[in-house]
Amino acid sequence: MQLQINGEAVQAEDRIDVGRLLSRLELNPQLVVVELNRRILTPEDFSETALTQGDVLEIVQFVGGG
Amino acid sequence: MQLQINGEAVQAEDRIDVGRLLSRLELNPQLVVVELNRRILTPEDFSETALTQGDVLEIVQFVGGG
Amino acid sequence: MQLQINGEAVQAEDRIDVGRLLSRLELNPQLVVVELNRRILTPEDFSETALTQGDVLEIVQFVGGG
Amino acid sequence: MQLQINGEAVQAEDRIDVGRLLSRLELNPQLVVVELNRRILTPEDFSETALTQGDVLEIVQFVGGG
Amino acid sequence: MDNLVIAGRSFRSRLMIGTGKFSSNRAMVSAMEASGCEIVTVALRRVDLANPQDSMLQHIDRNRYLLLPNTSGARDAEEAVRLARLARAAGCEPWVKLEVTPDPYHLLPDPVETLKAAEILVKEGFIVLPYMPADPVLAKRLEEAGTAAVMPLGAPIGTNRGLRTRDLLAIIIEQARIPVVVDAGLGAPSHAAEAMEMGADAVLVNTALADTPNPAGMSAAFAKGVQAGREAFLAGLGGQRNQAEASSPLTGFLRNEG
Amino acid sequence: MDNLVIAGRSFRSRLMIGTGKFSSNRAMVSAMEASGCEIVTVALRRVDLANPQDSMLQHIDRNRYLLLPNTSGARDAEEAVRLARLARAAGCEPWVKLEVTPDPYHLLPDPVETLKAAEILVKEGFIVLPYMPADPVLAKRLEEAGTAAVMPLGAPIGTNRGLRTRDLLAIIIEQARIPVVVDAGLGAPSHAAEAMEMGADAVLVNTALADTPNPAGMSAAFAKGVQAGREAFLAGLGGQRNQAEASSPLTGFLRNEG
Amino acid sequence: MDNLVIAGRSFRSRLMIGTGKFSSNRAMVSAMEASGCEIVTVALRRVDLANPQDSMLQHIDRNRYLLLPNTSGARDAEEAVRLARLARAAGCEPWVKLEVTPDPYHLLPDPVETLKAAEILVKEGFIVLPYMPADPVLAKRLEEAGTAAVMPLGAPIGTNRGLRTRDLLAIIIEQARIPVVVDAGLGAPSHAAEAMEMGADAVLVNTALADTPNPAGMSAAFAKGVQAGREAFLAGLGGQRNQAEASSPLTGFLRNEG
Amino acid sequence: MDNLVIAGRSFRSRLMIGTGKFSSNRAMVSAMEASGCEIVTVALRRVDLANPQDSMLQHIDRNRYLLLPNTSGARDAEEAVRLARLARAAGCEPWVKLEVTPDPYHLLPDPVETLKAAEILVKEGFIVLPYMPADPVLAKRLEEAGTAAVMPLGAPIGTNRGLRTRDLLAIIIEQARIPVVVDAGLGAPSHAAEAMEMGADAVLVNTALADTPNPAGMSAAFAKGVQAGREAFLAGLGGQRNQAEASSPLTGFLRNEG
Repeated sequence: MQLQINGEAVQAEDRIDVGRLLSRLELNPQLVVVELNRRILTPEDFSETALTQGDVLEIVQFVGGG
Repeated sequence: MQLQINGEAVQAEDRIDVGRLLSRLELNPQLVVVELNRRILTPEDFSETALTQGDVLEIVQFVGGG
Repeated sequence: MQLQINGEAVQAEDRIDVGRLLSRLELNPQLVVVELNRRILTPEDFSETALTQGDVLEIVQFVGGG
Repeated sequence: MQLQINGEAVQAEDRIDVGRLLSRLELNPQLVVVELNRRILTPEDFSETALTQGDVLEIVQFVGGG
Repeated sequence: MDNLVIAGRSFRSRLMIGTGKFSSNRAMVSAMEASGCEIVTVALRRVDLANPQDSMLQHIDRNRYLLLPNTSGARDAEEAVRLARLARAAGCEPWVKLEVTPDPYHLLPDPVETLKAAEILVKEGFIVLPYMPADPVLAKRLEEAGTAAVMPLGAPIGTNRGLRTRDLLAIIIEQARIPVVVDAGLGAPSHAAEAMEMGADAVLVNTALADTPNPAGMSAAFAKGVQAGREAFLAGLGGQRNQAEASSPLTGFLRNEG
Repeated sequence: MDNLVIAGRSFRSRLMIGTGKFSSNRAMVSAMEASGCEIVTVALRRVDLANPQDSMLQHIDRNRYLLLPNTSGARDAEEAVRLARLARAAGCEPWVKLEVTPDPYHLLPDPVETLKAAEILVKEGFIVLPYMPADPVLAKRLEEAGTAAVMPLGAPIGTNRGLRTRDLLAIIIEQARIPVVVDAGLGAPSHAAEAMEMGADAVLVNTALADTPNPAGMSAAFAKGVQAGREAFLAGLGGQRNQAEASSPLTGFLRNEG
Repeated sequence: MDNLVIAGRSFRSRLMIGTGKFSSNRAMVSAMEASGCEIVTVALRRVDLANPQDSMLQHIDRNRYLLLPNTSGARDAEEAVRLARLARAAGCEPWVKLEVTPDPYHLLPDPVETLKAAEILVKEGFIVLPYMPADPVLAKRLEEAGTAAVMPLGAPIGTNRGLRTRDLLAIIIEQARIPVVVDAGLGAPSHAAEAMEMGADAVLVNTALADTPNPAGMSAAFAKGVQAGREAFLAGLGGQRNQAEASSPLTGFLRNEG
Repeated sequence: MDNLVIAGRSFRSRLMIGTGKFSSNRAMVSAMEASGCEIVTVALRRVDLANPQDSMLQHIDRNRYLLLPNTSGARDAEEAVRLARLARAAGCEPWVKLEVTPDPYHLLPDPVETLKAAEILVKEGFIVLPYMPADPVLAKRLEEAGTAAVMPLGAPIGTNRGLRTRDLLAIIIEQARIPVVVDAGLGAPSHAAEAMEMGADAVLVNTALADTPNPAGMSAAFAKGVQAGREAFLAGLGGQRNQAEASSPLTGFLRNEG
């Protein structure tokens, strides 16, 4: 199925959950924040949140800023 | 009857109209603006507007300002 | 005899030497500088320098300054 | 003979006077000032002043300046 | 002709003057005439019933000067709108210098209420010239709201301190597509000239003209200062250098170099 | 009439201009005419024998402009005196703008050599206007030496930075009994206006007039700036305040106070 | 102890630092340590899926430094609120440096959207420190909206120009009942010291620390500058005089006065 | 170690302090100690025979502080030389802060007499630190005359106005091969820090330390300000920009650009 992550179309296996998606993307769940269809997820939600075709995700992290 | 003009209580004869009030107050109707109970009057209205007990008037004019 | 010290006329006994003059004036010879007739004296000179009528002395010391 | 004009060696005919020198150099005597061996000449002197071997001249004029 | 154009109306003078604080109407008029101004601001106040003054309007030639009523005294958008409407009812053209100054001590403009009032007044057909902080983002928002100009402050009103908001005025001028009129704090012709050199379209001056032994003389001086700055801006000013540069030639000296 | 008087000679204009660095004689003359100036500085240089230029003198109306030769290029008093004498020999009146600038990079005046040269030239009957650092004590010493004016610098020459020596210029002006002509660094009419507002008697400008696409326009702008500053000085400027002061009345608002 | 207290939390250091633009995480950490700061700002950005970077969080000791997430990039209140919520979800304490900068060129704050976002975030329990124009009226409105501090700008961000909004900062400080943190434009320790001398409660610096060959050295220098300014403010600075005043006695000279 | 070296002698502190105008010797000593200074200036005056004061020397630890006698009160070179000789006779090391100030109102230094006195005193073996106008050419001439340092003024003494001669100080610093000590007018730690950031080698402060409710606190503040400026100078300050520059990344926003 197709997801939109950070503005880009990304192919992912059906019914993948957010936790697995992050490991596929080699991202440390402790160090990112995930917004699914404009709703912010807590780390606890990651493994229980299955994604479906067309879901829109924002995955953000802290960077240096003034 | 009693009117409130520019924040002060003023005694006036019953049913006086605005035009007559202005002349009583020795004010030039061409040089002031009158607001009656928060509604702005045009000079034409002055003579047709009879006042009643408790009316609130603001009578303003231009002064020097920056 | 009369001396001029710091611009003022001062009476002193004849042939007084500078050292004695300073003690008369209750000044610590270690903490002042003495100029006699425009010539600077060293502390050693004080006791050997006898003054004569009309001598002009400047006696100065350090004060706070920027 | 050789003259030094404005710091440069210049060949000129013997006994040339300043007036003639200026015309040779195509300079308007009204618009320049001439210093001969550190002495300033007046325009009247020009034709009467014969130059000799080794004379040092400065020929200057006004230019724009602040 | 290098005219100032506001809301489609053309003015030869780029100096607007405020009519407050003059020692007499005569002094005020002499300043107006000497300044060559075409726009003068006025304020609205309650008539003092105890002793009504003759109106200063009688002293101002309405054919020669555009009256620009201000909303001074307004502490929020509602009061400002009310004053603007009263001014229009007084027979003024619908021009208004919008002022919203909640703080009576520093008399600085409120950005939020000023924008709110501007939006209302523009809808009601007013030609709005808002007095504002030297805030480039607010200037763009007022422009988008349809104001005819912006009037950022150079320094707190009446201080005569000049362009204390210089860096931000420069950005406002660079970004504006409507006239920028620098208002408040201009205490000397050199201040007005500097504003114009930066590219401001006009300036408004009051205190410096009222608060002098010679209002007419000072007004003539400001008029020249504004014109000087404008002409320099049009001619093209050179930039500043950190290193000196000779104004006389660096060759041809009376010595033989090396 | 508010004239500038130097060495008993009276001038209507308080703007002197330097003739260096103009792109052409035509540009120079257009600036002179637009500025309304009556005094122009010039420099003396060796004729280039290889290709003699026509003299700029042919372009300057000597009846209209007083030629003020400078001693630019002089590194000490002796060189300055020599240049002054040459200028006089060229038929100029004995006026000289004394410049002694040993450092070719910053072109700043040497206080000691300038004073020494001034003393010599005054004795020789010159009317001496010394370019000098903004040094109040030196200004008094030059005045005592008999100079006709002092020309303290606002900023290093050609920098266009304005009155970077403001505080010291104010003291020079306060103490001087001869005209103070602010020279060097004036890059905009607002700078010239500020100098005049402070009480300077005149200013000299060159780089800012030569170094612009429009010398005539810029010169006219400076002329107005100088006049603006002068008139403001005569009218009497108000001081700066740290606290705002309303320009509209603080009473008669449309509300009932307390 | 003279501590900075924001929202009831006490800090020994009055220097906050931004973590942007450092050449490396090592340089950033060295600056943080040398500065003695206790509050550091960070930004939120999308992970680059193509090449995920290791998070800078791993380099910051959360027990030592309070992370102050900013909302940089937000063009309006809604975007700012969204970023603040994401930052909190990332496990930060609910502190936020509110930034709303619609203009990508000058990055100046939007007064209206900043106030709107502040009202929302305060209601949601955030401790809000808004970056704002040097606008005293807006500062009061933000204070009334419940922000924990205000962060007026000294000059446009990254310009290193110092306190170009000096006069207005002074009014903000005089009126504020919450801490005033001067942010943006501080390019040298003298700028930070001046802000503190004026009575600012703290300053935030980033560019000047990141943009130097020696971030640790510069951070130590700023720390001293902040402390110097603070101590001078507490000791009580003398005012400026226009007239000189001798620092040595004016009597007792070696001469006999008339 | 980053020491200040004058005439071959090394100092850890770059803050010199003047001992004038303190409310008491106790206050003076507390300031000296808090400042960490190693050089203090003193003046010479006639003893008042009517009521001789105890000497302030008794309060100054000569092993800890180098006494730098000034020639304050001297109106010309001769008086300055006389005072310097008296100071040396008093058992001071042959260091002298040379001051020649003919004008009792503004107390500004005389460039010509100062140079003349410097030449005499250097010949007599004095280590001469001349107080001088911010005059780059004079600074070079004093250096050539053999002075151990130059002490240009930031602003007239006692005014607390800071670096009003900034542009010229920068040239003096750029050209000097001897230490530059900025003296006079420094009214706040930010002023001292700015001088050091510009590359000055040291500063001398008096009025600002004496003229405060808390001399020790203010002296500690100045010490930090001097150190802050010095460290920033060594670390390398960034230049000023006219255009903002983001301190947070300009990519990775939560939106899909065009």
